[in-house]
Amino acid sequence: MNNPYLPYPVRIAEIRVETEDKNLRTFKFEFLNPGDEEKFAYLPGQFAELSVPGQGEIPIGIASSPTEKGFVLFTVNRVGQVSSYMHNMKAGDIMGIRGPLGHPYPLEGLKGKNLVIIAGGFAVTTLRSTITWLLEPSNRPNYGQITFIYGARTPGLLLYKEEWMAWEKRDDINVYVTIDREVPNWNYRVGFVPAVTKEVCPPPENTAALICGPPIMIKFTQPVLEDAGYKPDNIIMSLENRMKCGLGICGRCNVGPEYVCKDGPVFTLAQLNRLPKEY
Amino acid sequence: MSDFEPKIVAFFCNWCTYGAADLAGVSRLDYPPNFRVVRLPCTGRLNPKFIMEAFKRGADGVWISGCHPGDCHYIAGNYHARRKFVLMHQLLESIGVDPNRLRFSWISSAEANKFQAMARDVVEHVKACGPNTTFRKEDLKLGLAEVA
Amino acid sequence: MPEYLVKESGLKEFFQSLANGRHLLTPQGTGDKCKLEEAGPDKVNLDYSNTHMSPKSAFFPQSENLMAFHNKSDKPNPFVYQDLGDKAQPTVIFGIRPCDARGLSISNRVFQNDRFTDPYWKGKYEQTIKIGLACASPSPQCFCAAMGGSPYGELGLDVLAFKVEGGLGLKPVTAQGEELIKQTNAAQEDLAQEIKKQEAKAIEAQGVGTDLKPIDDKDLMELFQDPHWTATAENCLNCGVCTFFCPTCHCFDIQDEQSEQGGIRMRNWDTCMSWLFTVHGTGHNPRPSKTERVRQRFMHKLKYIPLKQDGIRGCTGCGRCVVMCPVNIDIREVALKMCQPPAQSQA
Amino acid sequence: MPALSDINSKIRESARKLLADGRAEVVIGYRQGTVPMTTSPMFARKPAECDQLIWSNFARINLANYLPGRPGKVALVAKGCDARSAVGQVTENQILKDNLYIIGVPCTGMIDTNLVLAKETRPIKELVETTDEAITVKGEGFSTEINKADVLRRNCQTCANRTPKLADELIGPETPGANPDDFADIKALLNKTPDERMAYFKDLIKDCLRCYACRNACPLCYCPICFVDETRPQWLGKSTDPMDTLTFHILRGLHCSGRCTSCGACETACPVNIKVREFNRVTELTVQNNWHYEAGQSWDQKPPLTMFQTDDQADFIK
Repeated sequence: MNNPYLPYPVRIAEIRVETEDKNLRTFKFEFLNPGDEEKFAYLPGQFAELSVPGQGEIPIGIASSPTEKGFVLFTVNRVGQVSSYMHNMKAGDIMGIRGPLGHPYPLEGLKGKNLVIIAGGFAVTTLRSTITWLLEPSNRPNYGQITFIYGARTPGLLLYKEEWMAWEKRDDINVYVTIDREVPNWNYRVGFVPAVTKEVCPPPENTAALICGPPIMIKFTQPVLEDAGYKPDNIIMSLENRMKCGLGICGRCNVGPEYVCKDGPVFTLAQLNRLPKEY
Repeated sequence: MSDFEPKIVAFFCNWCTYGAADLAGVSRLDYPPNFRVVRLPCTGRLNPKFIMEAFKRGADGVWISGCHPGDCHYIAGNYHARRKFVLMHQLLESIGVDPNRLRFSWISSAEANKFQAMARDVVEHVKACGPNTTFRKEDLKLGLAEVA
Repeated sequence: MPEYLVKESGLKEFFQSLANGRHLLTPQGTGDKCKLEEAGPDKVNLDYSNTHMSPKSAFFPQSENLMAFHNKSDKPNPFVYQDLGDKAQPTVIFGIRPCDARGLSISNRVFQNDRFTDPYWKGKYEQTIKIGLACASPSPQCFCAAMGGSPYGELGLDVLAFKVEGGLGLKPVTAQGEELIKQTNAAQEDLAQEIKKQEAKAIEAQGVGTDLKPIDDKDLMELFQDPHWTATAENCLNCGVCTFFCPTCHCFDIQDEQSEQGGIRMRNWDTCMSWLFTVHGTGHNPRPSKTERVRQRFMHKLKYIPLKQDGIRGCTGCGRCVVMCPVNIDIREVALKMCQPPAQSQA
Repeated sequence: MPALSDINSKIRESARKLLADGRAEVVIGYRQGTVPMTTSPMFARKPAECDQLIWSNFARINLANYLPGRPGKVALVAKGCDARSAVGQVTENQILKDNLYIIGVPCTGMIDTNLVLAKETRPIKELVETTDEAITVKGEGFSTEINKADVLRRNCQTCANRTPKLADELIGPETPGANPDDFADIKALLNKTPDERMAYFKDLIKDCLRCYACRNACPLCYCPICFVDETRPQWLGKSTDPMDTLTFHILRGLHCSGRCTSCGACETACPVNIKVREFNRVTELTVQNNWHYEAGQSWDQKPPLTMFQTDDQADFIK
């Protein structure tokens, strides 16, 4: 029987420092055992438990897209024991990943729709996965207009710079990158995500919004979308809670009867409106 | 047991015993190397959980040393610490920790000779106690063939 | 399936034959010392109200090693976690009260949920034959009937045993249970009417309590937002006793520990009463005070689990939390508050 | 000693008056528990609610536990030990003295349910009578009278402070204290070998579930984050490892030293009947021997670990 607690062993292939405060690093993992990559078949929006032997596990959204073969990417913020330990690990070190866990963004059901993708800070990870997947030539024709709004406090805290700069040059995605306050030599937008959203978000007809960001951003962006006429069914969010098992068993990540790990982390606003705000 | 070399965790006040250890070294005073020193700003900083952590992880002895009463860099840190020491000493002894495993001393930064003597005394007594087998966390049984 | 009877004189032989190469756990000791333990078949206590702790630890130990790794670079697979297995062994447990058996079946649907199967639980659950002992005489804290169970309930059991004049009646519930009974000295005997009679009497003695249907009917958010929770939680100490003793509490923490040669990953019982249970890495806590945590526990038992498990309540009425709670928070009183319209529940 | 019912009515009368006068916004007392031999803490805010307040042989939990950080004026129904805990909390600045009103109940000791269950091992269904001398418990086919003196909690057997001397009012006449704890068993223990002592304490806590009910029931344990819940670093493993468990009890013993009033709430709360107080008794003995201090005996004394004398004795420090 497949043991869902047992991580797939992986080797750290590459570590990239993402932000100027060095608190975010992107880890590129390669599976040690042939065949594990197929078993780890995932879709954008899912997460995995990163397992450091002897230290513990942390649930992290998958930043790579299933269209990128041969590796998986995770961007990890230095917060607790495991993530701090990971920040001191080197390329070549062995650890584990367990998953994929949770449900992906419902991209299959969103076919034919316009998408507005709103990200704040380092919560952009699974949305990077989503956009990479959407821009794949075999997937792109299935969707309408794609708008990407991405904000961070300062330019140095924006992740995946090369990628969004490349997306910006394309004509099949509208990219709006913003920072909180004006700084010299900044050629993109200045202002908070809700304000930018208000200005650039497409009309709600046949459009769905995917949002991932800090609670304060979500708190102020959600009314902007609702005012613009977005239905709660079409506002799709990804939640976070403290997790351990990732399998809907250990009991701590529940929001009402739903486990963020097993039944989420992706919920529509319509679903969340019927649930306690315990996240 | 004669070749038993104990592991001793030492908590030294930065302003006195730590300096005494330095001076002993500079003065080429010979003392046993069984200590892993943790430098504290003052013995008043010593939380009882530090002692427990040391023993739990298998230390054979713990040695705590600070400034003589009245000489505290922070005026009263070691007076407060002294009361805590009385409690820790009494409680751990009552629970069955050999008092020779938990030692306290006052050594000023000038007392390199006292440091040397005390270091020898601590090691000698911990050696006499033998390895710490009862007041520590047991080694994990991994249950793996590779390290059976 | 037909019922069976073991005469009082044959009880020792019966327990011996139950073991038959398997581990046999039976109720041992009296009062709050009563435990399900492996011991001689002649010391089985059949007059206990219930075991001190629920039988969940036989399937879900308080601390269980899941996997291990070693750090020897010259050996195969360094730093790779390897499964330590479920350590399940063929076992018979005699003397699980019907409330606790019901609890096991509820936990079983969590450990083997719609998406994942917990192999450590599954192995032990499937290798254990569960023989219940019906409760002819309820204790003051008993309320299984009010929660939809019965002192003679069969859910989660392979065999239901019940005391009869001069011996022990046995009612097989599953084929596995019947198979086991056939290997013992129990003889077929028609006791169907006897069980019905005893069950009716036992339920009457317990008193059915108030109908808790209003909780099922009320909307989740209405129950959640009800103002009574502050008062309900006010005397809670936020210890974890209720959760540790509860037959359906299944929450755990996963922890890694290291040694010189490697390390293990283990799981330990955890409790939703703890601040640490839900606190985020950022310091934000979705359930920051005891009010939210107490609400979580009762909502989980009485609303969330029924929503997820076809209406079956997550409390089985064993009453352990009622007795063990240092401040006697009684889930029956809480359930009544949840039943009331908001205006009255504040009083 | 007045009958329990007289005490009940006096507590209620006092509580009603305090609420009506605005002297207290809430009266913290006991109400009848829902199963035999239990009480439950209750918070009376309206005079009508005061009718539920009771006194009992089972009023064991220390209600001072609910005081730290509580805003507003509060009245507390308290035994001798509980009142001392409340006084201790005032000296530790956990609650303002002006906000606290102690309804002191001279106590005659509380009953240890575990001792009752040891005396009457058959399933008890009902507590039919409870007086200051004896209780009668009933089960199927039996009714047993048990002398209160035989089933008193250990801490109550050696309680010299049964009357809450610093209470704002006393419900009924003072009660005589028992002979104080002479720590004879602790002293005897010290005469054993270290290995025997270690074995004794390890055996004492072998059933510990790490539920922390002792900590949570303790009026001294009000730290916002307990050391067992600290994660960086994490001082204690979360399994039932004996050394981790022992560490918890040792450190809790140290944290409570010079502050414990032997109220026994920890032992009452313990679901597996561990004599948790043994650790506190060792430290209390040390505190009494060295600094002649007893917690909660005056409003203005400073706890021994917040102060020092320049000539404190500590011969073991070389």
